[in-house]
Amino acid sequence: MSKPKVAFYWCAACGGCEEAVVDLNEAILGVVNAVDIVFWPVALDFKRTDVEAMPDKSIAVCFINGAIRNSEQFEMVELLRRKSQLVVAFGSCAHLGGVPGLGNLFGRDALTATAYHDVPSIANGSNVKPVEESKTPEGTLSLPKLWNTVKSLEQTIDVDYYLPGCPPPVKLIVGAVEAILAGKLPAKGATLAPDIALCDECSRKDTKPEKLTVTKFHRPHEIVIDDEKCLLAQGLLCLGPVTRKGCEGACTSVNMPCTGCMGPTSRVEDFGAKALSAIASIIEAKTDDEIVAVLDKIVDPAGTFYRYSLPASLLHRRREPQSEGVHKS
Amino acid sequence: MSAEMSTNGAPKVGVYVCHCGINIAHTVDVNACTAFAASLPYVTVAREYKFMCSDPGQEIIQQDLRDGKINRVVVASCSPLMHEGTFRKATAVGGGNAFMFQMANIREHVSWVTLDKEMATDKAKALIAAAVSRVVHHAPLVRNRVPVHPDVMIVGGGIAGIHAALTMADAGKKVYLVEREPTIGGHMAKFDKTFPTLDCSACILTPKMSAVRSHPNITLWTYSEVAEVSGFVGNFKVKVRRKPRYVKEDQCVGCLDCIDACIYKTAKVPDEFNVGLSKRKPIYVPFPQATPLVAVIDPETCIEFKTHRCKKSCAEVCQKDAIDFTQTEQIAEVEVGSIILATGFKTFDATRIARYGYGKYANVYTSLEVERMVNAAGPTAGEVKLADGSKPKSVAIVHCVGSRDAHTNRYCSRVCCMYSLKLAHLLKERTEAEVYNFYIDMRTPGKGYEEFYDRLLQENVHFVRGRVAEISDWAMEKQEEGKLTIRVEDTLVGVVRRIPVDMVVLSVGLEPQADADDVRRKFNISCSHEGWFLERHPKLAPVSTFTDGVFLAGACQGPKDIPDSVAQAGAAAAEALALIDRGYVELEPNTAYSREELCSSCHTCVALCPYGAITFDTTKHAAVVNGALCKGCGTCVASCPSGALQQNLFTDEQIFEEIKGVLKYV
Amino acid sequence: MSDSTTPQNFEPRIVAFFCNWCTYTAADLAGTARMKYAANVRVIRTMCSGRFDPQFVFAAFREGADAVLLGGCHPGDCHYMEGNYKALRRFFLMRRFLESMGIERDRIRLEWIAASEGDKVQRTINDMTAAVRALGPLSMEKRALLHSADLSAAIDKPESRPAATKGGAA
Amino acid sequence: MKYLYYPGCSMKSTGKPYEESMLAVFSALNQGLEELVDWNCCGATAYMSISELKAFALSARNFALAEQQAVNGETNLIVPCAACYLGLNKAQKNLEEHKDIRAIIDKGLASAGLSYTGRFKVRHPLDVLVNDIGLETIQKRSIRPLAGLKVACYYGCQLVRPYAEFDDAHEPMVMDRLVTALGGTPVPWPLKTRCCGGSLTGTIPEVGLRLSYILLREAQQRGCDVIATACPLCQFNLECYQPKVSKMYKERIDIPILFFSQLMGLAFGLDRRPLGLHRLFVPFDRTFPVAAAEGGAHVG
Amino acid sequence: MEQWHGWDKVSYESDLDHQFADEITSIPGGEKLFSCIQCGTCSGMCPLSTYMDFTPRQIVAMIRAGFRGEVLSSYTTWLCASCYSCTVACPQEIKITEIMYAAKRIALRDGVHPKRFPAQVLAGEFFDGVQRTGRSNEGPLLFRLFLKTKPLKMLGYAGLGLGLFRRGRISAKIESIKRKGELRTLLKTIENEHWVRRSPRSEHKETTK
Repeated sequence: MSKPKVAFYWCAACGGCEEAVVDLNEAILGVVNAVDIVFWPVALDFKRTDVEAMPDKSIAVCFINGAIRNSEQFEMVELLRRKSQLVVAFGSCAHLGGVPGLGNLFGRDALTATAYHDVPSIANGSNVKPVEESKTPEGTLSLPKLWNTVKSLEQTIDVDYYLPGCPPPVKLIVGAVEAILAGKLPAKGATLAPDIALCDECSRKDTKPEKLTVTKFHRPHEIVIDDEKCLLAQGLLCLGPVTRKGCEGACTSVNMPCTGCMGPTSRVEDFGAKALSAIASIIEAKTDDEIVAVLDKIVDPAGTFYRYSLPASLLHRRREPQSEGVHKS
Repeated sequence: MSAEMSTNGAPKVGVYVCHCGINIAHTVDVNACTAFAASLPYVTVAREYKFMCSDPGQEIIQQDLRDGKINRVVVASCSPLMHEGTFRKATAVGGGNAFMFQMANIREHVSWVTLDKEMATDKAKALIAAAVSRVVHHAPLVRNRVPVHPDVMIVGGGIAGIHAALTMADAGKKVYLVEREPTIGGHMAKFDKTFPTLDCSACILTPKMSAVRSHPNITLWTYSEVAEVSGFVGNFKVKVRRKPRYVKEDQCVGCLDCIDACIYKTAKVPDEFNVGLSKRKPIYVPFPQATPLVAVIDPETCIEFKTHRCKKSCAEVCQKDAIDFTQTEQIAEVEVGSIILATGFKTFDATRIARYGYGKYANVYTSLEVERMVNAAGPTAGEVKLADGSKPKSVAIVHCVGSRDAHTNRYCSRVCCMYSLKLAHLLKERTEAEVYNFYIDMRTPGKGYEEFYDRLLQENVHFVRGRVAEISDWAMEKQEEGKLTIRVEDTLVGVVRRIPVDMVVLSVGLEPQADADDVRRKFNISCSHEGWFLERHPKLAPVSTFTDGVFLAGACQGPKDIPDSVAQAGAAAAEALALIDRGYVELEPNTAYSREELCSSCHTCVALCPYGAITFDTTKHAAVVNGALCKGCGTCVASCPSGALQQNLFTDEQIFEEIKGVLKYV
Repeated sequence: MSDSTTPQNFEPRIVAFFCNWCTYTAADLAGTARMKYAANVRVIRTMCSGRFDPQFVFAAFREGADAVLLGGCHPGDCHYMEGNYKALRRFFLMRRFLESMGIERDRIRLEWIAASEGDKVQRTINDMTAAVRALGPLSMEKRALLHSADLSAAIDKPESRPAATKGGAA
Repeated sequence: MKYLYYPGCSMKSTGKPYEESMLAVFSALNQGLEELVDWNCCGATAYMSISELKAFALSARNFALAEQQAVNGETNLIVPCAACYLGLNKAQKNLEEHKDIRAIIDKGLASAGLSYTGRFKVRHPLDVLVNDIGLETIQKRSIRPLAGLKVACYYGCQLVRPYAEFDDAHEPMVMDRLVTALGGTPVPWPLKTRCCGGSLTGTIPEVGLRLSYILLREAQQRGCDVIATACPLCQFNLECYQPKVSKMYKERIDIPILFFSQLMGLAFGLDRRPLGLHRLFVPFDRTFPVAAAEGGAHVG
Repeated sequence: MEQWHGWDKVSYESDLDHQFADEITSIPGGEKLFSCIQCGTCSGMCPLSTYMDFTPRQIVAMIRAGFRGEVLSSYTTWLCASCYSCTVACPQEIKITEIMYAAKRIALRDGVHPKRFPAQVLAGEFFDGVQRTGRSNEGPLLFRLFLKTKPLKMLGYAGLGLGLFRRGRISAKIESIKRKGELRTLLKTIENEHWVRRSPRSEHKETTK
């Protein structure tokens, strides 16, 4: 009998997830033996038409990484959804919107303006901007339409499983693949990672003071970091308490505070809101001024608490003035 | 959630909309609300009724529960602070679990505050929808019972505190009576006569004072203040600071030889008890019937404390060696089940109204000073004298000084009219002077009060309806020279009058004690704008507070005369007794709980609990909540980063659902 | 009610979280005293303002609230000693985040209202309703739930409460 | 330069001695005053009874001018006339409290090319002398202390009412403290702030003059040598009608009425003429010897 | 035989004007009129109440009850020297002085003020003077005032006038500001504003929706 067909696809993301697959090292051979990779643009030369040619549901499982932010990505994931029995949102971007999701703090126009004009290193006197269609002697060239709002995968298509992380830890990937091959999968919609926060597996776990409070926040470069002591207790804004474990403290073990790439536990609706609530609660300050003084050390709350999850958050994106909305429509 | 629900079968919600007579019905379209409720998911029964809180009203709910039509109850009526208890009970009686219930407040929060009928109905619908979508996720709960400590603490030894203490003690309860002054008796001990009966204040008070002293069930701690209160209803821990009086209370027999022996041959220190009208020595007893009759040394003025070179004649003369200069402040700690606050009031500081010349003109007195003056045991042995020692031929009594005035206190002090009438009578009786009462409105509500007013009218006391504008010493004409002239509009005649008098009595109003705010914080209760302690409900719980187990008696809750203070003291005692005799309290089950297997041991919650109810269990590697200590604020739940902590009756899920419900439909 | 949405007659929907001991009681007092105020605020009761979780605010916005009002005991008066301080800290941090999300300050308020301050409930609610009415609808709701079906609509326009937003546009 | 100075109409006529002595005293304290350029009537009381709005407008223009003129960031406008002091204060308060009024006035000012922010504070010289410059300085400067001079300090009404910006509305003390610092003896009396009759002395003399009479008689009976005033109208009423009053009440009324600033001038040892003493109806001829001790003034 | 010359003292509702109170409460400072408890402090404080036909307290009561005519034609308001004793002492913080001003303004507007007192003449003179010159000129002002009101008494005051003149405390010269135009524009613009305020009572009738 034939091996299960597997596909990988890469939407709005940095490529790290693709790396992560390669990071399987030897294990990847096992995978390759076990499965039949039918689509993997970054590694193998298959074309969209090849996928279109496949019968529906002919792909056993499709791993999609990256957020969805343009028409092409949307067409591709819809196509792959049709052709696949299982779709796994692979990595933070697909899972929660990821870093590209921070684009939702601005919107298309602002972003293009920055990228093609405002940035000091850009000389674009004639203020050229990408257009969806441009006529040339050779004919009409077209570009995918850049969306105004970045979406997580589940906000565009139906998703079966989620592999969190930026990128997903090898262990979890292997676990997931094995589960799939063995057909031992949890209920649909599950996140394929433990449902406890990171502190549980953090090397610094036992150094936490009984009563955890913060009087002043520091940024990692501002202080000499104690290698054993709980980072939060040292005044470093570590989101470990809010974040799913599974990475084995990849960052915290090397003195970098957790930034929350694994997303929240199943009990939490909105990662950033909860993180914000927890962090604010433990600061030692009473008067308005004291509180503001401590909190002001947290530059860019949005970027800090929603680094990987803005599109999947309750508020989803920055609110645009109504007028804008009107002229767009 | 499904787990929760299964414990009670698939949700079947009964919604009951109350008309509250017309209180709700006149602004909220009750029928529309009921119809709307019927259309909501999981709702199997929706009814409206005139008075849901009435027996037949409750019966409707119980019947539906018995018939198995419903397993969850929503009542849309008044505030949960009003009737939640009632309907939870009804739900339980009907065979449901008391906590599979939610209330929608469509009276206090809707019908009573909204004019537009349509908007009121919409708002009511929203609140009902919120309650329904929330109650679907309720879980059956049980109340914890904790025993009530049978002892009681009473703070304040005025007439209210005294009466409460005796009532409790006679019922066989152990009472700690704490008074900050060296003696109990409070303001009443300062008065000569009491209105309207004119019986002598001391004659009726002192027997009660000595009864307190001698009662086996009463521990009397004078010259003491409550330092700290912890715990909760039924189980309070109270720390009491016992100031040193430098005289051993158990030794002193009250012979007062020490006072005569004091090296100060004449008294030099203004006497607090006589509001400064007389002087006392550094070692003193406030007044002859002081209880306990134990001398006090005031270190501020005692030579020994100032110079350490006094020959201590007081100590020498004392046969009991009761004098002890080495005494220090003691902290006594006791456990009690209930607390009665009877901390009383202070009188208004008349210097705050410059126009009345108090402190500027020697013959302008406050009512309290005059109370002492007319008191046979007072500084003048009952004689009413002017500064120059002569008898006044005319006296003006000015009502509403520091009351009914936006610049001082807006409220009516309630007792001034009556005590002014009393003083008018006494002054007339003692001096045969012309006595004028200047009043805005004569307020004599009370048994025998109006009759007393009528009696004064007969005693040819002058009554001028008008608030005194100013009191000054400048003369317009001969007969005003050397006198204090009252300028006032006689509003009944519509003419401005100038009335020269020898003496002015300012009927000062009542104010909360200067430290009322610290006190209420100690006991964790609220107060009104003015600073009077706030009762749980102005009509239905007038002696209870929002903190269970803490009750109010007397003027600390608002201006009150003696009869009312005593009555309220009795009521407070009864409430406390009821609590003690039940023997236990049922705690709201709205406590936090930890799903220990989900805890990542991040320690965020531990520091947040003001009651130390959360500890970190190093063997379980999880934060654990002590349900007995938890008071159910939910602060830890809101900050638990991984949702391992939850709060009964306020789970994340229940609140999220409430939010959805309140916005989904209207 | 919320479909008449020109700024003048737009009726904002405001969700309030009041603590049981001070602000909720004050609201009851306002009721007993028959003080009339805007009907736009719907109160959800928690035992203490310390229970307030920013998730609740965002959820309320997503469910269609135009603003959120938080009420607790005055500093020093918290029935649970310090819950209101925790609320205050969360509030400050949350407000900074909301600014970067383009949500006006007036849409989220924290007020200390003591049990005796019925009049303050009336004042606060009237003020806030007026302020939010002037701001127009928030229309942040449900955007995160949109699926491919309505994507075309969802992608380019800021998604919005059906009728509600157009008025706000004016 | 720290203060702008708004004279008001009276200071230029009946109140001339007030202006003269005040300016003299301030410069004696090296405290220059810069007069507000092209100031107009404050809109005072009588104006109020016809059109309140216009009264506010008049005041507003003065503030607007002040704000223009305040190149060195001055924010204090010294106003010696009690009526103007009240008028300007009242306008300012109303512009703060009532948005609708503010809107109209702003519109009016704009039409005249003016604007008002309300950053100027109206200050009475008494307030400035006692609270900014300080009694100590004043005492030091008093080389000829008013030894033994019994002074009835008369504040009048509008200086402390209704706003009581710098002292009690019924029992003000600043002037008493000032007189003490000058070496004089303030005589306690209860009529400090009782109305002098105001404009009624002109419109309804039988009433207005009686009010003056009450004050004059009381001060005399308490053996005062002089009544010190802080308002041109008060001074005018109390001084100029004395013959009339004496006739009306068949009682000899004869007591000098000085502006507090004139007393200061005397204590400072300034000449009589620049203090406008020659402009008085009831002459005040007392002179005061230089204090023996250096630094001069003793505290009475 | 003698006949009884009594008169009917009852006041009929039809004689009263219940809008009057709203008119008064609508002026800045009039808001609290209705919280008056008739204690008489205002009258007691007022140094002029003894000369008034109605005491300030009665005026407040009458305004509240709608005795428009009686209030506007009474001497009381014109005897008010605006010393604010009443206002600062009122236990209900009613700004009585402002209410007096309001009554005066209305009386002048409707021309129903008592004719005996020259107070309104003074006001009028003052007003015109300031309109014209931007300043008030006491000398000419008093002069015109006496001409208008009691020419005969002039002689009585001639001495005083002369004395002031000699002491340089009064002059016939008309003081005036430079930028008159600016002031005129300002006042014109204000005049054209239709300034309507609503009484708190009518506000209360429809509470915010």
